[in-house]
Amino acid sequence: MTQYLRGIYDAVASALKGMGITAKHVARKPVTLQYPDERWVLPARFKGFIINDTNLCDGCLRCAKVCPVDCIYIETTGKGKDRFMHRYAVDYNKCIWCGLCTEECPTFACQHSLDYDHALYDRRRLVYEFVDPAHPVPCHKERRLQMGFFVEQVAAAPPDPDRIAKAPRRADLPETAPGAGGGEGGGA
Amino acid sequence: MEATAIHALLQSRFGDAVSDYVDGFEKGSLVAAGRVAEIAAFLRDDPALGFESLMCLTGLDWDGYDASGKGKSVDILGYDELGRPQASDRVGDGDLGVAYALYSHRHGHKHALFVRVPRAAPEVASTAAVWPTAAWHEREAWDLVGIRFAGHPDLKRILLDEDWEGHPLRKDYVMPGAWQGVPLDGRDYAACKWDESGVTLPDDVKRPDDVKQPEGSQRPEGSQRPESGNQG
Amino acid sequence: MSETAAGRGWGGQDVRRELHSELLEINMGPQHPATHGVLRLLVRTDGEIVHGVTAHIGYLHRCAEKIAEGCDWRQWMVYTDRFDYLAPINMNFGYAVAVERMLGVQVPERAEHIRIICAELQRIASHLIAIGTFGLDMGAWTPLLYCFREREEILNILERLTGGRMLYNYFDIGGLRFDAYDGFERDVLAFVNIMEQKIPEYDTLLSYNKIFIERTADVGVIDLATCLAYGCTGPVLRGAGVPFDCRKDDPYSIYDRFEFDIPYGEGEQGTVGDCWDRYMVRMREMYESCRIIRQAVDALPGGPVKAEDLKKLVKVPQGSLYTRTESSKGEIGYHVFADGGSKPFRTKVRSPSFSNLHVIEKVGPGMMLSDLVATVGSLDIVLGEIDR
Amino acid sequence: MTQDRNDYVESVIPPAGYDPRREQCLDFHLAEDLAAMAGADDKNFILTTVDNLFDWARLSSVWPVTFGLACCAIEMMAASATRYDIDRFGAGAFRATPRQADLMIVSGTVTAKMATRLVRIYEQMPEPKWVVAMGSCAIGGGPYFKYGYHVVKGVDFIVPVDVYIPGCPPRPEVLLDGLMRLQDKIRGRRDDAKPPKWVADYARKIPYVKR
Repeated sequence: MTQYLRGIYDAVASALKGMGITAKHVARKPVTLQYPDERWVLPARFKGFIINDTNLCDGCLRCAKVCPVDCIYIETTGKGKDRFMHRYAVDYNKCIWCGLCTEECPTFACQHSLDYDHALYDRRRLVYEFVDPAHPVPCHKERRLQMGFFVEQVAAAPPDPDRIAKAPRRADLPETAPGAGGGEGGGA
Repeated sequence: MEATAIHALLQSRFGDAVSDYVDGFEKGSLVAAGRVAEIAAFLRDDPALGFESLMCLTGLDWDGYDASGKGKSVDILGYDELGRPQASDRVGDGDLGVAYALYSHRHGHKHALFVRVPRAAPEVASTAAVWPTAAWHEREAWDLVGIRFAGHPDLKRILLDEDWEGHPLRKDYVMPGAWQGVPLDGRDYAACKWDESGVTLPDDVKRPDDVKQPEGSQRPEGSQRPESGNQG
Repeated sequence: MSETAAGRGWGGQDVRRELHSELLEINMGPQHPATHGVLRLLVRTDGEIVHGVTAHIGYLHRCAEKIAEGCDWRQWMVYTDRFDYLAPINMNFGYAVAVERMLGVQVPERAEHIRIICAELQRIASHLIAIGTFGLDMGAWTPLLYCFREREEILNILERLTGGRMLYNYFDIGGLRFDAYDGFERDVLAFVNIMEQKIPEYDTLLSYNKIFIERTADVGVIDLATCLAYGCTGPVLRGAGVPFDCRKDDPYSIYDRFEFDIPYGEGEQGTVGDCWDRYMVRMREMYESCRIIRQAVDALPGGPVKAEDLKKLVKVPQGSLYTRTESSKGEIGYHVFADGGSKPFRTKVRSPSFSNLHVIEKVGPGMMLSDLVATVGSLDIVLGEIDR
Repeated sequence: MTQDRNDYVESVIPPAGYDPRREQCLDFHLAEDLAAMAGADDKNFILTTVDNLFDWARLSSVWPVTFGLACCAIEMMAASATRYDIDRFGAGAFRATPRQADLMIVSGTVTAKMATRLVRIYEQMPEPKWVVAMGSCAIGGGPYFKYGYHVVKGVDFIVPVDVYIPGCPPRPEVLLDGLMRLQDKIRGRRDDAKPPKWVADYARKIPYVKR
């Protein structure tokens, strides 16, 4: 009988102790993120959607080869200076955000963006095309120079994972976004 | 105990059943498929050996293994870019095999056993009575590689369903297109039709109405398969 | 317990005959809140008492071993992430160690230290989920929320480190993909300081709660002989009273440099090897992980994080090796067969939960149905790893 | 949580203009969608209002079924836990039975064996019901596309899917985003036609490349 009562006492006492801990949290600042209004501060290395800067891409196919799930489709024609890239697509039906392609890219063309929240209604739109088929991108450096593409070499240094953090902040950037207009993606 | 000593002990005890000493990254013995169970029982019960734990049991398909060490083994078949199963007319050959990794908590030593069986009649004596944990590992080896274990208490598929065709980890396995009305191949979804509810609908896709009662109902009466019970 | 198993009531009468009850086969899962994923337990029961359990697995069989034969050594690392998605780093660790041993690569010191910090952080994160969901199985909702709160902190650190929130792909063969960020040590130490204060809170909330003890002590006892026979490892084996841990007994990486204890079940609240013991082993392991992390952070050297003499396309020499490491669930082993090429010839994953779950068929009969839930919860299985 | 805010770059890069040609290139199904959206205008006023009321009720209490498959299920749990608190959208009541639920979040790889069960669970849900495919595996087989002999290459081959959530696994925020998209859809609004944010991001050029 005493054991029985003792058990009841223990149960109530330990439950109360637990509730005490919970009670401590009442006055705490809530940790909930008010998502659509307030966003999580992403780290510099965050692996978001892949973006390919076709101005820099020389169509070397390394990203497509290293991809474990074969989600990068690249189509090129021609050879040498006349090599053109007709298609650079990332299939998000397969992509697993592993970061192998961006690590491999010698020209920093293929990068992870910081964008991640993009739910949609049509799965077909998950194949992201980066090259306009009407305007294939020249792969060779000289040809790109000729056609007015941007070809500054940034590939010498090994990839720095903190590069995004070291980048100028938005406030430091000029008001009009550089390169939003001409030269982009298409031909000269 | 050294692996060579274990091998010598096994050889003196079992004679022909223990053939070669395997000296690679892991040390072990190549043993005869039919006598694995007795060898296993000896390995467990002998006080000097004391292998009370089976760490791992691996079923293998040696088809296309490049013995010269150049790594020119055969490529396996998969689905192509649009999800259609790839086909090939190559016929698999080469042995199947089982590898056991043993560990003794008592003595802290390891040993490996290797078994090779012909592809036509892959049968190995079951060690499930010696190490109960082998029961599931052997079921897995049967399921994925297709090695039969003689004397296994309940040898049936474990990961795949009972009516699955083929053994996927064989090197010549051709990917299935569908199973019980469930499409397993990919579709060219860019070419799919667009429904107003926002669903991509390939022409030959099974809608839920077609896949109704996908199992259970099709099974013969009185079968021991319990899946049909109590789900609906 | 054994009496009721035979269908006898507490008074000794044959309950089943009196009630005209028959054995009933019910499915627990694959969609069931208490099965921790898509496990299906086929329970033969007589109302409350379980007379037989059959585990049906394979509902998450994702063909990873087949895929291993199709991609090269480095690429398969991303699939190891997805085995135990609660502790991906531990899975990566095992695979990396397996391949490095076959290659004979020396991993740089800094990489080894960061690896161990990550692995132990991940172990804590995994145990937090184990404890939280175990509490949930026992009807305690609040601890789950606290556990997730602390886990989020770990995920924050790992996200800053690797760029991935849950699946990281951070380990590479021969080291790490990239170095730690500035302030990594500070973040880790700050977390460890908080974590060590939080563990007593969990103890008060859950471990020594009378109701929780009643639900878990003396329940689901798995004794040592069963553990060894069924190949149970990790907290299940340690809960049965054996301080066996691959980190100590089959050392890999640089775990032999650190001081830590192996907690094991002593039957404090009931029998040795009951659910409470297994639970408590995890709780105490979090302390030990904190200790290891402190030592690793203190000893963190500078230098490279990748072995330099390694080519991009790894080619592993011919041979086979079984390598095991200690994940949060137990012994994760990779039995790797290589034929000298750039692709693994065959890779078998010996997953801890696979063996740990098998034992439920042995210990299940004779339990009450609710105790079965407790036992499955205390085994802390992850289906991604069982089915692979 | 916030003390290190300055150490990290902002999560959102605001859209700073994008090339319309890019939009054309990306949204190759734009016209179909616009046509689908333009459809439902010829209804009776009162009935429309009642329908709106019902829709409002439905979208404010979308109850998902407890249906975790794989890795993404953990993120689904995280979304229902403290930090992301899915209850703010009225979708926190995870029901253990499909008969009380109207949303199925397919969170993880759908294998052949599970697909039959998934269809059964879907059938058990009362109308109206919605399906969200969460993560690469559920959307289209994901990493298991090439050699996945046991994996269904997209859950939309077996049940109709309303919203796709890319990610592997998606962050909990993306699940919430998907939930809001689903609410939009219940409301009858589908503004998927606008180009994703990252397009703007792309057009703005990557900040760490000097131009």
